[in-house]
Amino acid sequence: MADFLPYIVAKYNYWAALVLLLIGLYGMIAKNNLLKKVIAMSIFQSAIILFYVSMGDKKGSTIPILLHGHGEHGALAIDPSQYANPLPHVLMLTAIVVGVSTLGVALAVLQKIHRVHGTIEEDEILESIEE
Amino acid sequence: MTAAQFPILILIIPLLAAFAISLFGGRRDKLAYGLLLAAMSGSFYAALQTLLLVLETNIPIHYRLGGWAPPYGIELVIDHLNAMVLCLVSGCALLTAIYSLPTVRAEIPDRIHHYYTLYCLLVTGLAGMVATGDAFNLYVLLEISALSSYAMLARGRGNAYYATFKYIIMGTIGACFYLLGVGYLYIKTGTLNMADLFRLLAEEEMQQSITIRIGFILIMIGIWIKMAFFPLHGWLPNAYTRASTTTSCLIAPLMTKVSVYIMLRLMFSVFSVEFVYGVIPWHEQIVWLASLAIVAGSISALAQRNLKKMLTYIIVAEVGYMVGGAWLANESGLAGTVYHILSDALMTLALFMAVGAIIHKTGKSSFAAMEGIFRKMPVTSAVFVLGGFAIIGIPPTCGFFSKWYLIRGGIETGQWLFVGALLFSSLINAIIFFRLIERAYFGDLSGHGHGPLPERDEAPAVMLVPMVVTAAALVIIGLYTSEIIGRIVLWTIPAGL
Amino acid sequence: MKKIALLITLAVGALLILAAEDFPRWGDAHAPANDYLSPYYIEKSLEETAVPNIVTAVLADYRGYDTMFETTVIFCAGITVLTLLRRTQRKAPKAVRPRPARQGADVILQSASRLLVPVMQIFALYVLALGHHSPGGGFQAGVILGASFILLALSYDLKTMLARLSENTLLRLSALGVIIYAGIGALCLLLGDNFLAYAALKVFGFSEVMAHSHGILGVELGVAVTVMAIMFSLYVDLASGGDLDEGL
Amino acid sequence: MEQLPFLPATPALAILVSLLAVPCIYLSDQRPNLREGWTFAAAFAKFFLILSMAEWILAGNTHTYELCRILPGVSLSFTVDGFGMLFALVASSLWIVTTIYSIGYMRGLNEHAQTRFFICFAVALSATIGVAFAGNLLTLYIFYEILSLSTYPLVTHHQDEEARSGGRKYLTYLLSTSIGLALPAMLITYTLTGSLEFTSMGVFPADTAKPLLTILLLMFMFGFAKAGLMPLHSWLPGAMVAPTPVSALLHAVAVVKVGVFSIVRVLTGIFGIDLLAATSLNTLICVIAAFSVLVSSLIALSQDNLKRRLAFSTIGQLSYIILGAGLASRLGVQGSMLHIAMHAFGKITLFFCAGAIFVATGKKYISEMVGIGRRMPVTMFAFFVGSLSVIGLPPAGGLISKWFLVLGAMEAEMFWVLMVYLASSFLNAAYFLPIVYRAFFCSEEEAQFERKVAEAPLWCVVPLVLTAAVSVLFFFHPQPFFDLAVMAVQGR
Repeated sequence: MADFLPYIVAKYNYWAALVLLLIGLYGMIAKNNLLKKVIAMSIFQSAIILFYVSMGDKKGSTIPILLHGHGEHGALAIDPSQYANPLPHVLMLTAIVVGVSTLGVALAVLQKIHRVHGTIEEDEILESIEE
Repeated sequence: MTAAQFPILILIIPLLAAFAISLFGGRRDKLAYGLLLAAMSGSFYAALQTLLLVLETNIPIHYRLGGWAPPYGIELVIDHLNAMVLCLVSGCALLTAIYSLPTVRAEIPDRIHHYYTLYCLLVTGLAGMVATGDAFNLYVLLEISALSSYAMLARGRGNAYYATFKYIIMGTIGACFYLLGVGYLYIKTGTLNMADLFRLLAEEEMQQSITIRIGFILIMIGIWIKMAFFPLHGWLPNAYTRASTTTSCLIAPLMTKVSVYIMLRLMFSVFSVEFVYGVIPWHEQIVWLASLAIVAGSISALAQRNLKKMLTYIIVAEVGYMVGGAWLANESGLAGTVYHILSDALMTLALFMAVGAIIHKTGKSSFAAMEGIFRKMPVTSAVFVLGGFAIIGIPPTCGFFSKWYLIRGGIETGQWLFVGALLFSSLINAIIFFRLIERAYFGDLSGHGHGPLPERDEAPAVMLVPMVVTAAALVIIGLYTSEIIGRIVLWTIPAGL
Repeated sequence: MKKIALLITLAVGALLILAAEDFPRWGDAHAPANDYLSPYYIEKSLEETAVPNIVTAVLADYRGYDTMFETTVIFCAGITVLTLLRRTQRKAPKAVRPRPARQGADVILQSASRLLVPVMQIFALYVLALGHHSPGGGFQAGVILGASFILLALSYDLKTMLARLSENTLLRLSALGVIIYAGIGALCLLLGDNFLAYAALKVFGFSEVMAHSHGILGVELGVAVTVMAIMFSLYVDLASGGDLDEGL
Repeated sequence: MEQLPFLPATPALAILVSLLAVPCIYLSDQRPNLREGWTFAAAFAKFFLILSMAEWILAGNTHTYELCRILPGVSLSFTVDGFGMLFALVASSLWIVTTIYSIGYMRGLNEHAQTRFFICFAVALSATIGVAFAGNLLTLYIFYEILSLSTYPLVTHHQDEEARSGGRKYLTYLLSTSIGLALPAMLITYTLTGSLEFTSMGVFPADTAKPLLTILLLMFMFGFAKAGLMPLHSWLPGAMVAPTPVSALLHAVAVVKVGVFSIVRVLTGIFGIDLLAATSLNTLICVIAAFSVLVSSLIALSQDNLKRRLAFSTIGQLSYIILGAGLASRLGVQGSMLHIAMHAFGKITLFFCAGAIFVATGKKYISEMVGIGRRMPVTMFAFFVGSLSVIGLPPAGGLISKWFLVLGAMEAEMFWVLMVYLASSFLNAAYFLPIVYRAFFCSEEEAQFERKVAEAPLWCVVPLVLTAAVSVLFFFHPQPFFDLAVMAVQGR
């Protein structure tokens, strides 16, 4: 038990992402309302983004933009431990964009479904398909 | 520009063509069509040149994007395996592009140029996934191909929206699992380049790390969802059945095959033989699952009364072939899988094209459409028959030889369940296709063949030519099996197997 | 269904909890993720690309290939939504519209947005231009620009806005942005270097490092144009259900 | 090495020549005479190509031609040896005769889709010769499958409900056995031994486990279901819905003999006679084949449809051949190879007769043929000669092969097999001779035909007289086939 708490605390960024991820996953599978599924999908993607970004963090570091970046100081010694890891940020910028795009497409399809079936409840759609 | 630039041209030509079509294609359909053909031909030419280059030197081509050395920049790595798959992707895309115009005009009344834009983007995405040597770049391209395929599938015949929506949800779960898995690899290794990951993951500490193992499992599940591996296949049949003809001709042969390629790539270029078959002790169980996939897919296909839906279930079974072959953990099985990527894509393409032409001409997609087709559309039905023979695995079509290797792999490892499943599915396929051929041949159930004969009403030449080419390829590739196995497939077998 | 979903979720959860066992501590500067590639980027980006904002440098140069496809993804989403929702020949008029019709013009709203929009747009250009030195860049600028148009469309109405920025223009702009990006890459190709290797741009008289810097600016511009156009186009299509008659 | 007196690629050409005729036949769809001209040209070309190799083979040589390496380690190759040559000669010479006959038959009945008929026939013959010359098991399997598929349109030629169910049964039996049994057996063999070449020593190492060998043996024997071994025989009577030329050539010669040929090839070339004898697996083969011989003969007795009776007789005769190979003695194998040729000529005569009767009178049932000898004396005399050959009575070729089979049984000291041969010969006589007897000798009131000679068209009668004559000729002059069979056996 004594080891357990530090273990939990040491990775709490991860636990937060995990909880969000599971909420999203559950929602995507279980929800009957398609719009809620889309929302869950967004939560799911955000959880992964959170996970990535948090792993690039370093204690006591700042954003990855070089201080004194211009002028004659430019080439002065740079200490990598001062700056957060830029790579996860880059990756997640891409992932955010992908997420937004997927969301847009999903919403468009959803509008179409609503127009065709008159509902966005999954069970009602299935009924109307069977008819 | 030199020969060294061919790898990137495979992707860039369709990409730029996509924008060109969206800008200028709106004026006339023919212009959009012409641009599409030009782009696909260019891409195919570049892919062929790349393949020849690889075959000549037998060394993988590394192409540094932006000139940055990996692992800092992104690179394309083209070896025997993906050179072959690239040719396959661009070749199938070219054939489908030629084939597309009549059906697209009939089924997609407006905004053909946007449809063709998406077509190009999809091809770019698929080719990019195959060519890349970077795990995260793979994700981005996966999403491009996914998004464009959502759009193409949704513009299907009748009510395709609900099926597409399910596909979006499943596809996103798959892609996110993959992304999460890559995150796990990144957190332990700090790199995203595949070769670099391979080097770092070979270390003893990494081999034992539970994070890496679970990362691997997540990646595999993600890819399996994407390739519709049983029991994660639920989204595929509905989505593909309702798609328009050209869409299904493009997506059905390529999507699952590219996913299988990605699985192989990740198994052997990111992880290693020892890790995949040694550290993860489940390869036997996965082969059992694959056998189940084959049996379930075949039986479901047998139960269908709609041509396209039947074909989609055959795809589910074929995915089982390839996953099973890859996890047999021996050379024959893997060679069979790689060869089956090639042959299955072509036979699926031939069948979807033939069925598309039949639907185009008869307006029906149920089995009733097949009645008397032999007289009405002799060439189309010949293609259909040949494609069916390849699926059943009748020599000398290429389907026989891939099955040959897969069964041999099963026998060598003693996976009798898998061998049985393969034979079972061959028999079921034989029943399925001969039932259809019988209908096509005899015509109306009550007729005696001496009544008035149906008029000959063949599909237009633009549809026939690619169909015939594909069907011919089935036999030609079958006859050149030994060449293909020797010069390409055996090079893809990782060391240590 | 709910039970199955719960079961799957719990199984995945258990798997992910297990995976956490040999994670590095949060914020550990010497975790592999922070210790392998990132020091190179942090130390070398200024030297090699003259861009102090490391994220920008990595985004648009080291991993510029990713970003090009990311822009393509947006373009693709725009086209997708458009093809899904828009039909040139509509067969049946739309069913019951849940939205109440707008009564008259809202003076306060319109005046405020007229004041705000120029500021937003200038700020967007600033964000774009200063992406090298501070948080910002093509995506951010594009989103702000897009937001300014959406604001206009909200406070006036969709038709007024579309009269100024028509659907076709939006489409052309969105394609144009990606063409700028891919075109710069292809230009490098034509100049004899690899795709997206900005160093080739030094034929225009820059030093190699500055060629990288300008190359990055160029592609950021492309990104901004596409993102702006697609942002607004997504809004237009989704808000009007594809009819382009009235917005929210 | 001596100079080859023919092109090295001749075996491949002999196979291809009828495929080359296919487009020609297709294009001359509207001109029947030209179309049949192409078929004749192909048939003669094929026959002479094969004949050109015969002398070389008879001189005791074999010839191998490798077309391409289709898989690493296995090539698409053709080997011409005594056994293959024997079979190829029989099949190709009978194709010429059958072509003459089918022209008479098809035009006589004004059948539909004749072009398709001739195309499929040409493809089927290609496949048959391919099997005959196959240099390894994979090549054999490939042509075996092509034969199954190309004959399907022939079986279902009439396109009615009966043809449909016959065709369905045909494919179900042939495909499911070849895919389900022969293919895995071949793959297991390849995995175990790494070779699919036919060698007289067999490919299996001497220490292969006997249960495994037994299973493989059974898989091969039943996998090549074209041989009609019971209980996988019922496709053959079903396939009798086909037009008679098809039944005659394919179901008396090409298809069924391909099945038997494949089994004998596998027994002699993959297992090796010595291995079979050493592990006494040959007894198993004999038991299965003997069962088939007796049961099918008994069933044949009860059939009233002439073609069905002939079909069951064929099943029995095919099992003779397997039984001969199963004796695992030199003379037995020799006899079974000879029987392929002898039975082919005898049985094709019988089928031709059945077809001629159908063309001339429209009768199918034996009970309706009382006194038919008055009307069609030539046909029924040929029928008599054919029956003699199948029963194994002088002066017809059937006696020769049966003689060697019996000698083989004695050499192998399996006297019960001898009894089987004798018993079945009696049964053969019992189901054939009454037909002939009733055709000629019956009282006036029983006779269903008038005393007026009205034979089938000349195109039909000439071939059947020809084959009957050849059957008799073989009795007096069996030398070439005899030599080929001796060589095929001594090759080991």
